[in-house]
Amino acid sequence: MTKTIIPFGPQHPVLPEPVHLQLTLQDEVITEAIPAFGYVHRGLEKLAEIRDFQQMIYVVERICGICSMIHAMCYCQGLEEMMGIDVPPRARFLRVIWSELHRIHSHLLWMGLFADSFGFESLFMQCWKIREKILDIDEATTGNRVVISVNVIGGVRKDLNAEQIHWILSELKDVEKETLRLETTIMTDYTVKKRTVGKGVLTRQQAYELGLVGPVLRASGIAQDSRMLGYAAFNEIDFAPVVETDGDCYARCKVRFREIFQSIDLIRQAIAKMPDGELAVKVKGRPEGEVVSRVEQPRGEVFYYIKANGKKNLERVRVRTPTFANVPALLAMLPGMWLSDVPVIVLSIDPCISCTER
Amino acid sequence: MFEKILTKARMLSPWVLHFDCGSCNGCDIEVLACLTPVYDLERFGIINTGNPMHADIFLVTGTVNHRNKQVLRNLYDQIPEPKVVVALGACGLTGGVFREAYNVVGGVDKVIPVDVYVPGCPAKPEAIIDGVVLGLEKFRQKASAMHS
Amino acid sequence: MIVSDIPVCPENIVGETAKIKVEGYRFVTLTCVELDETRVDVLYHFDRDYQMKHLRMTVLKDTPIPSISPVYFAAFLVENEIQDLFGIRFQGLAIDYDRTLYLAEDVKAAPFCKYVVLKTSATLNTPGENPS
Amino acid sequence: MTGHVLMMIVAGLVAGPLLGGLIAGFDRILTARFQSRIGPPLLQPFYDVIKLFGKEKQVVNVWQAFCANAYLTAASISLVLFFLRSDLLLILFIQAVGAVFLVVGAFSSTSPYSQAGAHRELLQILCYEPLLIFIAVGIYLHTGSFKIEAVYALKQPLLLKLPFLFLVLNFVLTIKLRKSPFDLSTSHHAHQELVKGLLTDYSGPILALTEIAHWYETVLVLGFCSLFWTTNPLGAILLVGITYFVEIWIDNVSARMNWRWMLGYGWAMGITLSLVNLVWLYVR
Amino acid sequence: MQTITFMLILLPFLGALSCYAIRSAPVRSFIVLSTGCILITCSLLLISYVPFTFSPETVFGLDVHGLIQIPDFILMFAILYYGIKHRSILVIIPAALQIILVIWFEVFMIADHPTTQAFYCDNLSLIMVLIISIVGSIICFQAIPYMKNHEEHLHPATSRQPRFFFVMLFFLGVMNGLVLSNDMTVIHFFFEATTLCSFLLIGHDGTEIAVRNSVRALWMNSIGCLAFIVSLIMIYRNIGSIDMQQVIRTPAGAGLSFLSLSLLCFACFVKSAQFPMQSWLVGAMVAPTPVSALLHSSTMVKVGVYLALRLAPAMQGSFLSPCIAIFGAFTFLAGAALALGQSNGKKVLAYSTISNLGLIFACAGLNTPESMTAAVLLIIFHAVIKAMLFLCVGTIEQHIESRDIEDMRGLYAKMPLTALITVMGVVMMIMPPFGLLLGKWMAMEAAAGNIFVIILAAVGSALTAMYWARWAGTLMSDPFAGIFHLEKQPALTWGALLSLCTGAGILSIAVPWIYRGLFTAAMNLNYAPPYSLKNGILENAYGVFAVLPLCLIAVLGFLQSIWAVRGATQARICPPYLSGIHTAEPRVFLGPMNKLIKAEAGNYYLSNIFGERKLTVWINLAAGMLLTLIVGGAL
Amino acid sequence: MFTMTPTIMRNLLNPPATRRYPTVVRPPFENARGEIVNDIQICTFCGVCAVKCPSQCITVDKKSATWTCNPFACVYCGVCAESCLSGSLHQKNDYRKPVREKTMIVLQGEIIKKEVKSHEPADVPQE
Repeated sequence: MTKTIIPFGPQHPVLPEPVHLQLTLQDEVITEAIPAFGYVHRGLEKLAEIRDFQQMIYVVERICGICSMIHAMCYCQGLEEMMGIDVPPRARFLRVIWSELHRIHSHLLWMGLFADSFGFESLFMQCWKIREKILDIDEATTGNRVVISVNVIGGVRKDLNAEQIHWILSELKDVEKETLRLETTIMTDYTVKKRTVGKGVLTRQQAYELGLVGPVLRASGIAQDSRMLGYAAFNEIDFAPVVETDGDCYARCKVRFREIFQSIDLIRQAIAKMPDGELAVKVKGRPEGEVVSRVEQPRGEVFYYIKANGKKNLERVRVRTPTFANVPALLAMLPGMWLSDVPVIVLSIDPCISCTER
Repeated sequence: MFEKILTKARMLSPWVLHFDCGSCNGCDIEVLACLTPVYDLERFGIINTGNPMHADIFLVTGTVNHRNKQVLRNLYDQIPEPKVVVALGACGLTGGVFREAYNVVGGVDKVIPVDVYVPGCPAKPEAIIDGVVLGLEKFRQKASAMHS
Repeated sequence: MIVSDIPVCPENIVGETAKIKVEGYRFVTLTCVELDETRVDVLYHFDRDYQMKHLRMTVLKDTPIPSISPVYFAAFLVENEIQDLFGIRFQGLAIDYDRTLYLAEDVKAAPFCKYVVLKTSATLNTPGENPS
Repeated sequence: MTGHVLMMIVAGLVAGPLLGGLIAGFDRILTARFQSRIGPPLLQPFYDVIKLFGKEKQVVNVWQAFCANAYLTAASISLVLFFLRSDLLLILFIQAVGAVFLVVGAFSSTSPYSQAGAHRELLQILCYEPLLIFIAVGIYLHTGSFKIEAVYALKQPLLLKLPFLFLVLNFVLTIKLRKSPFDLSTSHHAHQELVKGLLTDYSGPILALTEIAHWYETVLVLGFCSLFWTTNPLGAILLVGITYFVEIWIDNVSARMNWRWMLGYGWAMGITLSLVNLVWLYVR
Repeated sequence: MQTITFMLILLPFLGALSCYAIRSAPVRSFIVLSTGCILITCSLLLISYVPFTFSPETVFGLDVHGLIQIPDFILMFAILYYGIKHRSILVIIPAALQIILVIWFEVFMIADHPTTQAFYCDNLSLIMVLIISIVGSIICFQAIPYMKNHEEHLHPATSRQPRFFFVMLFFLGVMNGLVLSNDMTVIHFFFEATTLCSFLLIGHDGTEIAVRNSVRALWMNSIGCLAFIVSLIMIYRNIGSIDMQQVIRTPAGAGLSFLSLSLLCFACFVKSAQFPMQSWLVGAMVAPTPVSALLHSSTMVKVGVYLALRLAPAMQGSFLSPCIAIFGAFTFLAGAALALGQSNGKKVLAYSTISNLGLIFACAGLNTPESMTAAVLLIIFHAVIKAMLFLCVGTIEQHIESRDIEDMRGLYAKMPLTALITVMGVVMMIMPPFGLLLGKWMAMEAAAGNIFVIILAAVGSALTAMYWARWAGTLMSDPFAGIFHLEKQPALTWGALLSLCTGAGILSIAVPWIYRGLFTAAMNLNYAPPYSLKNGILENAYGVFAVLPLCLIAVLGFLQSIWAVRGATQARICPPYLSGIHTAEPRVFLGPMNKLIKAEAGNYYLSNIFGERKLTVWINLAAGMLLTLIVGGAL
Repeated sequence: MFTMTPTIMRNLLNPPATRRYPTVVRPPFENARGEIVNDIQICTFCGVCAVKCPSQCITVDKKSATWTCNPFACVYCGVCAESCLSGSLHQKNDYRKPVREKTMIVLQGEIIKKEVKSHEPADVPQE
């Protein structure tokens, strides 16, 4: 039989990031997919040797421009645990607010890219139009649209005043309303369902054994959400992981879509419960020891391993990002699918290659 | 006469190829944000072609590393003249915060000639628009140099 | 803080992992830390219901380690990564990138080992040329 | 007589790029407005094409130049024949020549993207070509002739007699205009799995030729549309306008499908609708 | 006139015998060349005599009919012998039955032999003669270098070329005899002779598969012959004549039974390899390519459609006619669908032949002046272009040792001229203003009144365009590598390819004149000229095809495009898009694990939908049902 | 099918969401982190900014009283401005404009005679 070998990426318009998939097709049906990485690999874990542990916050923040704040939060939490620092309550609630804002903007961004992957351009535009509101909140409160740099070890750098909180709540109301309008399209549209339902199915068993994380895992029916660990202020807020059971691209889409509303709700709760107080405590001494830190990113659980030996520079920083854990799922999902499903399936794990390769 | 129309058309229809050359996604999503309703680059006739063969302006984000430097060069070579390279963000200009990392070659200009530098981390959409507009000036010069 | 870790050695790692899998743990990742010139620590992290379990294995750099990717397929990626970055070899990988996962031909050195000379700044400044 | 023929030839040759470009510009503005954007100026397609002519000539295979020229020639001739009110089937066949040459040009590059795009285009041709023939046959069954002239001689709009075939034509139109859900082989926005599909390796002036040829084809298929209301020029314009608006609307409210769906759905719906309409005409 | 007729029939026999007797390669080449040249001259001379009919005087008290009886029996016993030799019960039964029937018919039924005109030639026959003599001879010429190469490749113990050329030349005579005869028993004899020729040539290579396929062809065609003789007997019983002209003047139903006609049609279907009897033709592709070109595309399979066209007037107005139209249209669609699923170049050609013959049958079935014109045009152009394509594939096969389309990817870089000629052939198969498409256009317009036929034909024609375009594209699929060098080929191969190519082109331009010639006094009986011809524009009440203006534009467009290509050769040559990881090597990219990987682009053969295994069963079933309807309905 | 219709129709009937950027410029947010400026008159060349900068894009030479910044390596985190002891460094709320050529910002201040309490030496990487 004839076969087609397509180099999918590193430069490819449906994958904004450089990753390569060597696809072997037969009449557009995939028989083999081999990924290749290394186009974004910078080796920034190694930078810990030449940047001190405070500067590393800004380096790990730039692992990924979409969930930058959460990377920094995870890193700071790890060091705080290692150094025995108690973060002030207000700072913990502020971290919840900003991290959930990041989740909303990330999910909206993903929703747009996902729509674009199956050629639904107006849906893409709509999602990104809504997303701009979140970016405005970010910029107004922290000074930057994307890489917001609010975390420091021991707390946060910026505060929200009453006026800003009021504005955020009203903006969120708009976002909620606008997003809700897209519900029928994302959840029920014939063409959307045709392109997503039954594509890239992962059973509960498969998803668990592949070590998947985040919405991909939750779409396969497993209620695993690292926020349940109760870091930051999540132990003081009510929520339950969003779970779907179909395990296909459609289910992943539904999980993320529902999580947008969950996040809006979490922000409202956090704002309601946020106490007054300091933003950060002063850091004394230098870190020493070994620590593991986990938080939930929009894409799933991010895992930090930090080892320090009392010097200014850390001994080892190891980051296992959610996409890194989800990549094996691609290898399980792609064979047997169609070429036109490749973008849909690849985007359904919400890949962040710069996270994966660091 | 035709020359004049051509120059005008060139200024009004710059097609863009965006290549993420190892960026953290910050600049990439800002580039994409430029295409979306709030910034709407298509007002200037800009289309994100995603294909070097059709592009006029090459938007590069991110640090160059050892694996993708050849990709960058290949793509640059595939763009037909006249063409303009716009490097975005701290990483694309110098390597930014990752300059000293072991797998980083540096800014885009280490591999291909860059015409416009857009600073920022990430570069704001307004800055990207400014950068493209600045690139167009260069584009006009290159085009007239090509004809003469 | 990592408080409890179970020491393992290359001989029993695959068996231990298989046991952990039977217990219903989810594979999280591997971490490799260089200890000194000859030894590295390889940590295996697993998770069940938000509780983590860590295995610690101290090995010599030049000894191949049995891969756990036959047990947890997902481990192939991180094992390949460690191969690239530390120069350690894993045996029995589900997909073996043969130390080309991240690094291009021109940087074949294992960059995370401190005893490898980093690129000099002179080579950094020659545009478009291979620094090797 | 000869004067009239000459005039029509010139009209066809000029109308294609002029109308086609304007329609494309209007299309882009309307699409942008649907997406809450401002969109490019109306004349943007012309700027694009002129610019492309000024680009460096760069080819992957010299046959692309041949094929692009052949595509343009065939597309323009088919429009001229339409203006001359010639034979419908003949126009369809000539239009197919252009489409096939475009595909062969894409095949001549070894990029798998271009090749896969070419295959998809062939499948698209496979999908719409029979449907177009059914429309011609429907017109024949009603007017007793394949000549467009006969349509203009009708006292009653064709739409009343061939409503289902008009739906089929809209279906074809969506494929032909490369609109979602059928923008499989290539699309105006390149964010698809095939980069730019069969246009991947066409560039510069050669790409401009294919763009102009596409305008000719757009005008031609919209011309077919206008045949369904020939009794009144206003009616024709209105019908074409509404049809085109509907096309853009469909483009904006649907995702891209795969070719399997296109073939299955297209043939099932197209052939059923055509058959109903044809049998109806036949029995009457 | 008589001399020419005899020359056309008997000269090939002489040539064949001397080829067999004189075992010297140069002499054999000379004989083949001279025979071919004389045949071509004779066939051209024949044009001025058409129409004519005559019966030669008796020889030893026997007329042609009697003369033919002896070889007829030899032939039937030969088939029986081969059936016994290959232990094929399927051959033995029809052969034996045939012998019995022929003896019964000849001895008991037509003891007092009715007077018939032995030879008859009208425009239809003339066209067939021209095709056989000119295209057939050209194919024989090309066979000279081809077979030389073929044997060098196979190394047989003794050269089988004498036998090969014996059969080839013999076959030309047989074919000429068939189309010029008027006596149906004589036609039957020649009909049978083509079967034997085909059998011998398919099995030429002597491999196991060749033998198996040749036996299959033999039994299928024997059944066809059996149907022929049965129908002959019935016709004779009905109207007491075996004169073809008399038969077709008798309207069906009035005197002539439907069953006899439908059986005759069945014989035609078998000979033209219509579904469900297509497998012999597909299997015949194991033969050396000149055989495929000569027998299985341009001439022998045309016998079926030729007879169907002959019989068409008799069927006018009867239910048989639309049935055949639908059957033909169905074959057109089914053949195209199967061709789409093939990657073997010769199989594509085989299925496309079946498909085109189906379209001609559909035209015969539609039975209007337009459709008859279409059928004639289709016969002419299909014969020329298909022969050319077969020869191209043969040439290519000897060069790249594969007949798979996938292996022909980028052939343009290796064999530029052959690839170009092949592409030209493809273009002429599917594009206006070339004759084949003109014929298709006429067929479509004629079919518009019949919903079933038009739907089948419309879908089929789209499928046709798809597989041809795919092939043409594959041939050109290569990065441009500067100036190309013409490949080396024997002069006879070039001559054959180029003459067929230019011939098809010139004939396309000459269509208005052909059309005019077709409807001089000689075109069959009831058909009035369907189109008016003005300024090279064919027009009737409901359609218009501007032949000459379009040809003019095509030529201009071609020249302009060539000029564009010349311009493009100065352009920058750029590697194809491979997501930015192409290397200096064409088509190679740097893939995972730093490996160099060749980007491949296999064609879509859609084997899940159009695969041979999947479709054949259903198509055969449907065709079988249609056929039962035709034959059964006649009972 | 067609479920997106209400949304796109609303878009069509309402004015577009586009900010007409070059013609209409939205005022930047108050505390947006933009371009770095150093009021060299006040600068004490203490070098804190150079030490703290995660991107290591600032070099301070106390002897010659030069403050050098590579604005193209700056990541606009604002750490330098926050940690500036003298208050000479601050961030504008507008972004840095694109340029054709890369140039370093080199600011020459007055050489201060008085010894300032020395800080840790700048951790300059191998480069």
